[in-house]
Amino acid sequence: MKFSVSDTPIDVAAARQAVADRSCGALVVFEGWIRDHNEGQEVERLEYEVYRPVAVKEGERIIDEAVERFGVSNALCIHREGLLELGEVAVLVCVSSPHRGEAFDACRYIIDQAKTRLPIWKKEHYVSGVSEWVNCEHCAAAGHAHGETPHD
Amino acid sequence: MKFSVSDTPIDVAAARQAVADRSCGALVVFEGWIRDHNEGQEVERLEYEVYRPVAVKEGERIIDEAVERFGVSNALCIHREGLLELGEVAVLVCVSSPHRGEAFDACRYIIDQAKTRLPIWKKEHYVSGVSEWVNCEHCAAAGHAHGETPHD
Amino acid sequence: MKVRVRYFALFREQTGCSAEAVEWPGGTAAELFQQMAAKHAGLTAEAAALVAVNDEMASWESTLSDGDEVLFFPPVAGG
Amino acid sequence: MKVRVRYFALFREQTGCSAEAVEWPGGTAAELFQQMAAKHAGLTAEAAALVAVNDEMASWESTLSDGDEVLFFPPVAGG
Repeated sequence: MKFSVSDTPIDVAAARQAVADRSCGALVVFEGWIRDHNEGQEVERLEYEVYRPVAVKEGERIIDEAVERFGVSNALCIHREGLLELGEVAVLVCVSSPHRGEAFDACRYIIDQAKTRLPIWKKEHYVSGVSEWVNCEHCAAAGHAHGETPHD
Repeated sequence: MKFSVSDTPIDVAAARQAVADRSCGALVVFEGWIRDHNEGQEVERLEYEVYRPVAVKEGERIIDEAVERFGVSNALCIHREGLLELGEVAVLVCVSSPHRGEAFDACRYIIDQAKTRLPIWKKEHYVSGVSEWVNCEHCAAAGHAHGETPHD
Repeated sequence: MKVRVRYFALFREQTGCSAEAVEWPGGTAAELFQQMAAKHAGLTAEAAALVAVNDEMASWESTLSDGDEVLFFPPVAGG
Repeated sequence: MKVRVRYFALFREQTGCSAEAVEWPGGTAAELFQQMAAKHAGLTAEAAALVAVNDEMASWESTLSDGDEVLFFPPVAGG
């Protein structure tokens, strides 16, 4: 399974090992962490809702696209679901390849696409006691066409 | 020490931990591994010679440049020295940042610059018994001006 | 025709409902959303919302068939 | 004037020497390299070679001073 959803902490070392390959000279890893703030509010914890049937299918498709487009050897992505604490890994992408250029490009492609195409939502719970579904930063502006400019 | 040279195996998990930061939402890691082949020859092991006084000074400079240019929060780079076996980590770059774009750019900048500016040389020992100092791939072509097009 | 509609995250909270059966004359996914927005006062269209039909991502312009399960996804925010 | 010259990796193997003291009339780092290449038959100039003076990266066009330690780096290949 190249794309998976996990309701327990992501084992980064195991994932890295899973893409290790003696024909590869490069590994690029991206980790998305739970930050202690977002748009001026202090975050206490975060909750991810994932609609697995579509997320997994579309996640696998994104990885296949990256492998085909950039010619990397191995790629995987794991996304968390449920309640996460500060500092936890929310999403992990690992890509290995003979050379580094493709590995960087493929890793970035996968996380950019994952953020705009997968049915995953986050609800931030603030220190103030309030909680809120988070739209991507740029969507707040009315009429923003999603997917044109991937962003955090 | 943001840049360091190690004559023992690189502890990837510890390095990752060293750049962890609750104000950061993104970590990008690059690992360079010893491949089992290079330009058609089967590699058995590899030896890095490092001139530490200049490598460390210039390595720190590269990291400072990356932090200033891309505005990332934390960055480090560790390079191995001495004899390495297949599959070992030869070089590690870790960059953390509030958002992912800068982290990707800074990580790539650091490894690109490290490969062209640091006094580090590798000698490959082939299965055939022969060993050879390795020039970067593109330098073989006479007159190649180094540093213009960073590459693996 | 009959379709099944499912709401996720913000849309579920806006409608107060996670799934419902809908009887309607037929049309596109966008038209169905408009009809549901007329029914549920809180449900508001978002430029970045996505739609899936029978667990496959779909276009808002795709025409629905009898028996389809239509998933309304508010703007996604993974990672 | 007197300078100290150090050779690394391939250059050390080409000259069979890791360091030597050199007495010469003075000039640029590039000129010193040419003189050393004339002395050591095996030492060949490489477009991608680098030079450092007193442990700081330098330009091939920099003028050397008496007592400098000049480091000749063959094309680097880290990572």
